[in-house]
Amino acid sequence: MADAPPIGLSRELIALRAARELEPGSVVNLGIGLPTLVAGFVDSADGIMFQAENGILGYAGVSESDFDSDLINAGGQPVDLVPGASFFDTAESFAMIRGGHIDAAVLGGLQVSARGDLANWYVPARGGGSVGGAMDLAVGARKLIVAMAHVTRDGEPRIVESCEYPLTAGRCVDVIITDLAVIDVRVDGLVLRETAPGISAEQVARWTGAPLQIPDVVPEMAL
Amino acid sequence: MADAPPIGLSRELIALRAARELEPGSVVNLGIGLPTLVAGFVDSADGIMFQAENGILGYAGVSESDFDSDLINAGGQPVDLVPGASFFDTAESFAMIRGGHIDAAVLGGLQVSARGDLANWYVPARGGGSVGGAMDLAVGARKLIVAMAHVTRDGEPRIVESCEYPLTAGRCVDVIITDLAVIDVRVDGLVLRETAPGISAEQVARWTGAPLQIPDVVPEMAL
Amino acid sequence: MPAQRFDSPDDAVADIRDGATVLVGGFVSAGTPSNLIMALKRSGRTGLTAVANNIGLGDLLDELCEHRQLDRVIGTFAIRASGARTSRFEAQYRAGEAALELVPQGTLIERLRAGGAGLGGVLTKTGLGTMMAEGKQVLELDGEQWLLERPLRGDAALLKAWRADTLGNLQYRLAGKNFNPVMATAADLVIAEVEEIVEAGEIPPELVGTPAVYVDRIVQCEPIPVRWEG
Amino acid sequence: MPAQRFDSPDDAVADIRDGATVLVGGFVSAGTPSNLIMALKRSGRTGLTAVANNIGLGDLLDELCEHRQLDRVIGTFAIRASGARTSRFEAQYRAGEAALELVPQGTLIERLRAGGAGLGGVLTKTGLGTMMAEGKQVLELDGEQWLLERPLRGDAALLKAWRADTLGNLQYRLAGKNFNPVMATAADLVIAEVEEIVEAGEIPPELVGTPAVYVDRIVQCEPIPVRWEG
Repeated sequence: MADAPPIGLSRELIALRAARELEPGSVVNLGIGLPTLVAGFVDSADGIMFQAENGILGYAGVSESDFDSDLINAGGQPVDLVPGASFFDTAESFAMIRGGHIDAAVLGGLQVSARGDLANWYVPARGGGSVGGAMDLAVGARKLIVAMAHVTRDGEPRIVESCEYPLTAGRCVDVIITDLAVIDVRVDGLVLRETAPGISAEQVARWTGAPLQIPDVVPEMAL
Repeated sequence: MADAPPIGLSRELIALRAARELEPGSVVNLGIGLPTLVAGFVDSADGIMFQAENGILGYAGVSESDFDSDLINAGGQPVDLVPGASFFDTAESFAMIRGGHIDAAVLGGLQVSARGDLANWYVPARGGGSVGGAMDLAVGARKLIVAMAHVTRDGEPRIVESCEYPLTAGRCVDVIITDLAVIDVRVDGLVLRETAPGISAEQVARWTGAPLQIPDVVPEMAL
Repeated sequence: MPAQRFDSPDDAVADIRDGATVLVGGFVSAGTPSNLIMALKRSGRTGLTAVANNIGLGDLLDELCEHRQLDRVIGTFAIRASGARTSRFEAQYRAGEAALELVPQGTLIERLRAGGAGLGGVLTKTGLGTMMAEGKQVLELDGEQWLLERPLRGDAALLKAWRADTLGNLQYRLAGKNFNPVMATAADLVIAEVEEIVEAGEIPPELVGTPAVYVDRIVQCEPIPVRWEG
Repeated sequence: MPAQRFDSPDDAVADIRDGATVLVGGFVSAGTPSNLIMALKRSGRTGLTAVANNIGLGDLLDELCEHRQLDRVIGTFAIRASGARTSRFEAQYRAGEAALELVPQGTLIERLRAGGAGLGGVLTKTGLGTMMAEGKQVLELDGEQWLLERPLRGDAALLKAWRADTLGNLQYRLAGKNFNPVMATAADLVIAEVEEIVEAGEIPPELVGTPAVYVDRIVQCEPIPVRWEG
């Protein structure tokens, strides 16, 4: 792979596109890192309730005001609340997550396989790992959206036939949103749904490490 | 058994004697029926906290004031609260009970065996049964006090070699308090600790359906 | 989704089907959804399984037996050992017209919690060596025995809270929580009767007993007073 | 028994022994018992196992690594994939001087809950088919697979709440609950640092987050501000 991957969406625009994927009125958990940005791109009129696994239902996004050490999201960032928010302990929070009460989760990814396996918690070269609530969310969220860069810094595809990195959970991903494309994970494999502005379906396929079904018409993302 | 059992303590005095068995500052659950009366006989200076499995820690006893349908003990009776009371749901309540956080429970009994098995929830002749929290309390309370009449209405011993009625739990009873006696359940069997006023150790043994160790000196209950 | 607000308890329970398993919150008089129970009675649905702490202890659940709507009760208090004040349910149970699955109270709530929290079961010492263990799997782990109890869920849950906000957050008062918060997690359709509906934000976040995510329908009702007379 | 009131966090943790397993409440900056952690550091105890959501994320738990007091951490966040801002713990982990048992957050809290609630284990789908399932029992029940996770308890628990009353009831503020209420149930000795101690009855019964029965010791401390800078 001597050629360089195309320049796609910024992290912010990936987050914006992921935000568009959320249903009005739904309850959504956002992973640490890029997914956290999603909260900044939802329309408050849509009534989306963000859940933080440390015990909040109904935070509005990262707070611009003073830091209160007791009012943070799962990434440790200060947050504001929406009217109708509630607090609870970790046991209740994960009962909510694992019991299937979260409509959607947006998580980061290291690799996603053609059948929807997710690896996002352990980099073998670094070891140890930090798992947080990722495995619980991958198993428990009704819809799992992975938001990530399409390729690694070294230009290797992150969407692969089979994950080499240790799994977070098997067959859990529903949608992959990257700087290049929106890809649905279906029972019969990966299907290209949208491309980023200026990116062709062929380019997406070129930088995807697994078979990708390309419908006759693939619209460009509306951003 | 043509002779009649002796007249022992009233229900109220059994409850009073059971109340004396409770440690100051302890957390205690009272079963339905006779055990409920125990709350009326503790000294409030002793700081005993009564737990009701429907979700109260720190009720003072049956209330004499207006009935509030949301403020009842496990027997459905209205209760008053002590300062420092708290409310919680049934899951938390039984985590407290089964996790070994209740210092003592006072339960009624149908039969208690020589090795401390308790039967108190199911009368075969009636069937069906009502178990409530009895099995959980029998397993979870650190100290289990059974307060009951020494014999049945037909004059049959309730303290037996082996329970005929279906068990609540095995090897769970620590102390039996009846209208005739206080009996400890030890690893080597039943030991008479106190007799009711006017009742002899021999009378207690006569109406007990299992071997009863009688120490040289058996004091009369101080009531 | 925000909870849907209904004007009458009858409308709120109208699509519960014959044969449904219905979780019913409350403990005797506390936190008991009496209006929803009576609406279910008026609906005429039959073949129901009720999961509730108690039946026939001053609660109105026994009303569902007047026209034999209950096929089965899963609960902790049903047939009183004393024989005092027998219930309609008891008569139907004795006639073989209604079944009873008696469950220890701590096991009942943990089975419901497992059903709502995505857990596969409960490992407890409660019931070991008793009739409750008959036919159930016992696991030996590090030399200790544990009874395996399976999760329990309902097609619908009928709850009672003090207040709801328009999103569906529920606030309980005093000992009104009991089974309600866990049952809210363990049914496909969760219906709460409340004494008052307020705007989102009026219930302080620390006082929300059931977060809105669990609640599908709310209906404001004047509470029906009930009391156990022993 | 009513909770015992201590004047200093050092006195409150003084009898935690070398080799103890210590549950540490908090989530990054929220509800984190920083004064008790620093007192444990000053105590010089070694060979400790810390059970905590995170280490080295702006919390002060990493301070226990300065003099190698931790043999082992059981937690969910420890080694950051990004490699940014490595912790003392990470260095000791890489040098083989400290062990790490990484546990999914939902599994960690349920294992602690089982330890505190007298349950024999947790049956979960989380971790099935992953490294987390290695060496663990998988149960098949009605055709579904469940990973069996075992209960977890501590010799001591260090908690942070907003207020305590003299009996030991704890009130949390905002998202300060997190791991604290469950850890309160799962240790032999439960010590809470609080910002204020009030008379029994001053915390409304509805706002008690940890009932007094669980709390052995309370100590009033000025909170140490901590923050995760990412």
